[in-house]
Amino acid sequence: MSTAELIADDPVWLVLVKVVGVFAFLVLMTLFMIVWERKVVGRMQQRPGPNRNGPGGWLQSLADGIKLAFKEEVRPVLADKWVYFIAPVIACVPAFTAFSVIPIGGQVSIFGEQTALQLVDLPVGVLVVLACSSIGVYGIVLGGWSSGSPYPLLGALRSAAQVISYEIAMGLSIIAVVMNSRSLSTADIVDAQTSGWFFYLLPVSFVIYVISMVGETNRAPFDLPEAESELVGGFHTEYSSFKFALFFLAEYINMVTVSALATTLFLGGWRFPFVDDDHFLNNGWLGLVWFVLKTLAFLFLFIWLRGTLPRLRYDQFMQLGWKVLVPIALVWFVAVAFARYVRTEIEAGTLGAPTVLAVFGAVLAAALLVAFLLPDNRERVDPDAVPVTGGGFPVPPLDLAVPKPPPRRQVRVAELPDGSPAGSNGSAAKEPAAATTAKKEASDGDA
Amino acid sequence: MTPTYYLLLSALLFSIGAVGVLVRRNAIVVFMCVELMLNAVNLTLVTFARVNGQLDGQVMAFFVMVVAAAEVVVGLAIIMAIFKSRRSASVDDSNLLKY
Amino acid sequence: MTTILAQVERLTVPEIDYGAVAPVLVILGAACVSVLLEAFLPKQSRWPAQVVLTVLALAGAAGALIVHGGAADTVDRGVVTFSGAIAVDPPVVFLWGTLLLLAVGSLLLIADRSVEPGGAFAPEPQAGGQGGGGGAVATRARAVASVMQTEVFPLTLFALGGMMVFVAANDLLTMFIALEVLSLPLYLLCGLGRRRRLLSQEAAVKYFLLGAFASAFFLYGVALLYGYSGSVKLVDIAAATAATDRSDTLLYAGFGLLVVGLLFKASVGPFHAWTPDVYQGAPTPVTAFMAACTKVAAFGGILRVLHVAFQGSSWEWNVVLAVLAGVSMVIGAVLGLTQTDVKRMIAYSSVAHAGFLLVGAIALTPEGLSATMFYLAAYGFTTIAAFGVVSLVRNADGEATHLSQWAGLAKRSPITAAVFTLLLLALAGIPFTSGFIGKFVVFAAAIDAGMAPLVVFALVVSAIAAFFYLRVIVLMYFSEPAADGPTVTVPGAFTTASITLGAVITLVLGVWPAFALDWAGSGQFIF
Amino acid sequence: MSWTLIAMLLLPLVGGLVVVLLRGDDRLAKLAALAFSLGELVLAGLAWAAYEPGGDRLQLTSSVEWIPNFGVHLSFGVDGIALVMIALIAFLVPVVIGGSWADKLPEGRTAGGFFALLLVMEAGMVGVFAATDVFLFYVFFEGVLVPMYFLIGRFGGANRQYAAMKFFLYSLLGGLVMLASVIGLYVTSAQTLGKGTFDWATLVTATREAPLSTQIWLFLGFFVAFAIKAPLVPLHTWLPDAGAEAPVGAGVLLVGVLDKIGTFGFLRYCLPLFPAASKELAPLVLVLAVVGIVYGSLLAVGQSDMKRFVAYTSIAHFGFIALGIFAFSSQAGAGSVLYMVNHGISTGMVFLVVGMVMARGGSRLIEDYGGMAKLTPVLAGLFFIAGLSSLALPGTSSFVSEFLVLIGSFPNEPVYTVIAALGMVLAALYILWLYQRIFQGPVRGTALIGATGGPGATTDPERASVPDLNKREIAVLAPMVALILVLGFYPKPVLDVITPSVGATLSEVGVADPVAQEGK
Amino acid sequence: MLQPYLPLVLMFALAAAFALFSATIAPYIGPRRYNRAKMDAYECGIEPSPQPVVGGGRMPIAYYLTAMLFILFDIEMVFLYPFAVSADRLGLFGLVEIALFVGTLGFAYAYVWRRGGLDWN
Repeated sequence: MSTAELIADDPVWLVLVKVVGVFAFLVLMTLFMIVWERKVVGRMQQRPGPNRNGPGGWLQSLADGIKLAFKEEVRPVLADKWVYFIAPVIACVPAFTAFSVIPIGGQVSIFGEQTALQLVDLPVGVLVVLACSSIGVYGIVLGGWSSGSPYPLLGALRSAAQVISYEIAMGLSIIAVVMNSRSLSTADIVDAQTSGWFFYLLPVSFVIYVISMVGETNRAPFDLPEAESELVGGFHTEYSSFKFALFFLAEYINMVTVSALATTLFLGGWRFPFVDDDHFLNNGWLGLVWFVLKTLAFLFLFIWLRGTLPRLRYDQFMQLGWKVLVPIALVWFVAVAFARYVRTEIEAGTLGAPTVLAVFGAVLAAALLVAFLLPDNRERVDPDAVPVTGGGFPVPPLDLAVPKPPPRRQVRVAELPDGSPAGSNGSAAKEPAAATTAKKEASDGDA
Repeated sequence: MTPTYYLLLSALLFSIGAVGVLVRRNAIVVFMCVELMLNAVNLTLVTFARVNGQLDGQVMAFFVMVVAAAEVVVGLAIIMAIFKSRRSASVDDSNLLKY
Repeated sequence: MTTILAQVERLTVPEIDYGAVAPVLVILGAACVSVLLEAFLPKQSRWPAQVVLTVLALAGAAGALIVHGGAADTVDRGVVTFSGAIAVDPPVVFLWGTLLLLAVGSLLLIADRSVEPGGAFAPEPQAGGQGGGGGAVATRARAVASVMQTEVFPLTLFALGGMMVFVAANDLLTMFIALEVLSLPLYLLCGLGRRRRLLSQEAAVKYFLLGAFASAFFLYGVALLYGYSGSVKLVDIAAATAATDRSDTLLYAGFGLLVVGLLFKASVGPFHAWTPDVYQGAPTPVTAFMAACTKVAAFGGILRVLHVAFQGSSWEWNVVLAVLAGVSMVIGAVLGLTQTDVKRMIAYSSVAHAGFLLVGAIALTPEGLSATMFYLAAYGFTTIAAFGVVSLVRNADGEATHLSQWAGLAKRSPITAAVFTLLLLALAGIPFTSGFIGKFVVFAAAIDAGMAPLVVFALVVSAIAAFFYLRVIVLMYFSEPAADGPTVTVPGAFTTASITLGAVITLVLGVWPAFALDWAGSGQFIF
Repeated sequence: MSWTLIAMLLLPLVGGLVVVLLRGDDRLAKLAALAFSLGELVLAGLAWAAYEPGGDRLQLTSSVEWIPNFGVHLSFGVDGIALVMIALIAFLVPVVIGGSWADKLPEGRTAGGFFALLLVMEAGMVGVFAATDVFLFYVFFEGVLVPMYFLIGRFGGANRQYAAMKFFLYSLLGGLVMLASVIGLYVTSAQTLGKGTFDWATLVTATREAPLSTQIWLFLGFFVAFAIKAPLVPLHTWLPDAGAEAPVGAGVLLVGVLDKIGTFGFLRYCLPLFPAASKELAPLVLVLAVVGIVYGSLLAVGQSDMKRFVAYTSIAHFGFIALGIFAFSSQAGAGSVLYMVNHGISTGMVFLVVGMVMARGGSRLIEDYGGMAKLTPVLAGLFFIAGLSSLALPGTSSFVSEFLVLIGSFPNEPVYTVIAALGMVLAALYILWLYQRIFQGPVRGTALIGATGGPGATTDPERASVPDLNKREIAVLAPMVALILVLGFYPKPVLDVITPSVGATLSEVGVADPVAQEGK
Repeated sequence: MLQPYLPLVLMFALAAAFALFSATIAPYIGPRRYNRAKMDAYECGIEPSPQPVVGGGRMPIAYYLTAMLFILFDIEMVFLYPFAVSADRLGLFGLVEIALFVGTLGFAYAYVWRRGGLDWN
């Protein structure tokens, strides 16, 4: 009985239980992650980290969360009201939804009902995760855009560019997994790894996935969207109170999700290594434990990276994504496809002209390599780079008579209430700065 | 779950897109309306594929998506170019070619 | 799930007749190589390399076409390949040949760097500078000095490839893809003008938005027809129209939307709104390419769709299309009268011609097919040469397209004026030019198909349309040249060759059309 | 396979090319043009000699396949009617070239271009008359517009652009309507014969079986084109403009030959191809013809512009020709054809002398002249002869033809004939009055006084600035006078050629000899 | 037919309800002590420079380029996934086709790369 069929029988109450369970799991993981991160990073920096609230300081993040909820909400006057309101929701909802397809355990019995520890098993499970992460980008972009402030806008753009760039590499790396498991269903992928985990069968895919999952979640060393030194707080600079918390939640849930997906795709999901399916270690509820452990390992990787690596410069970051990860992923994909074909043919004993195919593959790989690698060598000497990447802002030509925009398009300037500008300046600007710093402290445990 | 509803929805979306193209003045919004029309078509295709019990319609939807993407790329490039030149994306401002 | 997998299990490798589709493969392959040349060659050597590649590609495609077109099975019936998606039959061979020849003509114009120093296209953006600054002094100075953007070559080749697939597409999905493949590069090409950047870009935006709008209509039509017949293959749709138990609403709605999309591409009025703007704004070589090749491709598609898929239901719709043809002629002729810009005038003329072509296309007879194709070829060459001439008449700001600037041109440059006169007479349909024979064969087919009133109407309209061609002749020959009038640039070898090609074919098809008529009439669509 | 007609077609074309290449040297170009036109005249003589009156319906035939897809042939041949028209062209062109030898052309135009266009037009007109393939006929019919268009537009008077455009559009419109009929003819033949053809002789047998309604529609298509060309009354308005603005030489060819294509077309195409429709619609044509006669004459009386005057007289004359054709009698038919020839000569001559008057006075307005006979007696005399011929005085050639038309028409159409006879009276009025106004009485009018230096200064030595005809001009007019007189007294050679063809045409219509029937 | 998606929808609903609820109540449970400076856009403590209305602001073009590239590659993946699922059944034909597909994309990729489309300066 396949996982999908198991789950399909679920009565509604069981579905509701699972939904609430997953929801609670994610929220708990978030709360845990925040404290854990601060503690681990603290250790790495030879300081204790949070240790006051609750036993061992483990309730620190809960306290922070409650505090956030009761803070004053400030919405800038220039913000686009509705988009500003909906952006954190858009960021948050897909983050929860994406996790639904992750198999977190094997077949179990809940109140007598045989089911699998997975909310839903879809034939397109992996695509659901990718789709949700794509939709999540809207939350970021809209949040930055609607704030009506330059820093969030830039942060949002950076963030979006980053997420979509690394999504390509991530998607390409997953394809090899899909090819080996012949299914997009997450449960099927886990099942396909009973004979061997994909992280060593498909090492290149694994590495690319891990790198791009860090990029995808805007985490250090790829946390450019919120680079404090450049962009204050990034896309959520103008957010406060609960809305800020939602963004924050979304980010951490995304981390959990991509880690869980990594577990599913490459580490055999909830299965214990080296044992049969019937072994007691692969019992359904125990699978939950293995799954959480593996996921935590990935999460620890996130923290570890954050604690050790400096932030990349933006061009280095994009270069890594577009010029290294994507081409390698493409070549790897073709190579895997080729290898699988050859293997299938050999198994079937029908490989007619192996030499021809080998040559074909070699030529193809060589051509692709040339196509991808050659340009870089001459990059510096090429004088005619497309200038759009240069100045950044479009600059009108010197003598261009710009057509007068129609009246309703007239640019509205921030309308500040009248007052003596000089007098209000100092005190006025101080407060938001302080507020943001406070928010920042809440998020960065080691600040 | 009669397919009629899906067809009606897609026709509605298509009409919204078409009307949008005709009444909106911002090139990008017009363009988005076109995309809406294409996606309405996708819905139709998939519905018919379901009705006919075939895969063809779904495969076609893939192709339509590709085409839509290519259109996005080309369209944005053109709109950006004109935006760079005249700092406005309003179709109304493009009046050099009035009859 | 199981059904889907079952279908996949059944997958059989489609038979592909590489010989038959070789011309398309050559063109598309060359386009890809052309992209690589853009990527890897240093700036100075791109232009010559692209020209050589393009010439080789066209020659190769033509060679492949001749080899295949000469084969006995093509002449007799043709080949359906790519699991029925592509049909290479005698009409397609004719249209491919026409397209390739027309492409030679327009590519010569596109490649020319003598008329406008550096070519008619936007220069390479300079490092650190702003590329498309609209008419800035600095930009203009640079524009004169620098070489052109050689991306036009791959774009043109892609568009050409799309056109070739479009006329050969035997199912609507392939047709749609081909439609986009031919359109998207054209949108870009329109915006690449070196002179009058704003105008050029505006043309591109308009063309793009309206084009995308129209292709959405086309696509919705495809979807509805798919719902109607359960397939997008033309032959299946034809079979479905023969059956009686299907929803006619879907058929009519689908057909209507489909045809709107097609007519838009063919710039048949009232779907012509883009034509004058785009013709005027686009760089003239592109306009030539667009006017000639797109028309051929669009009508090639229309012919195939009407002949193959909707012949059975023709009595339902041919009155509608006949009315549209009439409307198109009237719009073209009447609005053409009021134009003051040569390019716009030719654009309206193309709208009128689209009406004439549609008359031939809805005569669903073998004669109508061959006549329409002949007309297409005739019109294409005339148009290319006409735009070639337009590109020669220049003043300090670039092309002098305002009609008043053409006054007394015969005195400044008798040969240019004479050639243009020939072309205008051909457009007007005066005997001894291809235009006359084209009109004749189309109208003969239409009368034969019982559309005599429409033909009489068309003839009256063509008399009206003749007025605005004559007006240009009057200006060139009978008016005194203005003191600060434009000069006629001495064209380089490329433009000369292109104009000569167009003019000679215009004349040859007018005097000795038999071979082309034979070729056009050598066979029927297969499916 | 006879090469005569083909040579006649090609010679002027080659001539046109040569002349255009020589246009740098005015004199050489003119000489070349004259030589080629005389060569054409010689060829016409050969053709005339080779033609056997009473022989085959079409003679001197030749045929080559042109567009096999549509059964189009390059086939040429003449019957008597076409032969005399071709001869008329061949005669008129050298005369016109001589007459235009010293024309003042608009600035920037060369005589070479003018003569080249004349020669090209000659070729086109020969083609029109010699074509025996309907498609080919149509091609020439339209093609001949182009050189005429340029002749008027480039070398014409002040309002030439308007006139050229009007001329072209009228003719083109007619031509396109005819094209519909040509195609219809083809389709009809395809339905009757199984394979479409454009061969005139075949079509004659094929279309008479067609139902009357089809015939009428096809007839109307042809008729409109020819009625515009000929010009019959409601469609005539282009002719006064074109005639007035055209340079004299082109004007002679325009009214002398080009317009005859219309009446020729009636005879060659309308009647034999659609006999039933012709008979059905004859009353319509006759009304138009008679209205044309009266209307043209009346307007001619009222004209103040000499060239428009000539154009309006032509409209009246074409009324006569059309009357003769659609009266369906052999006498009237032969008269009409003869009238076509004579009108070409006499009106051509009127045009030429008017041109000579204008060359001296520089004005087209009649009121600018007066008493010119005193200054230029020879011109006055020749003008008078031309005028008399135009009003069909007995003894001039026109008399014979007009008489034949009226005699032949009367038995069939007495009413129309009587009204038409009124036209003769009017003709006498307008011609003589014109002559009187220009040449009689004391010298007056701004054109002459301006030229002579003052009113009544007839004895002034400067009077020499209004010279009489020079040798060239006399040489140009002499053959015309001769022809007018010869044909006036001895029209038999021409009639011999014409009559059998007219008879054959009428028998194709199915009217054996109405005059004889009337006698029964 | 949509039965398998029900849990997904429920999850979505729960998350949406939670997020919407949180976002809605936020202004009401917190203190409200507004002042003018708080409502301004944040610009590091200096008086905010005049900004165009949201969305009308300038955006570096490189982002558009990235977005376009993303669209293209994302669409490419749309085709690669179905291929990947059924790669084994498609055999040599599928392999050649997908190699051609990737290769064609590679041409464009090389072009963009070579012409500096992937550079951020």
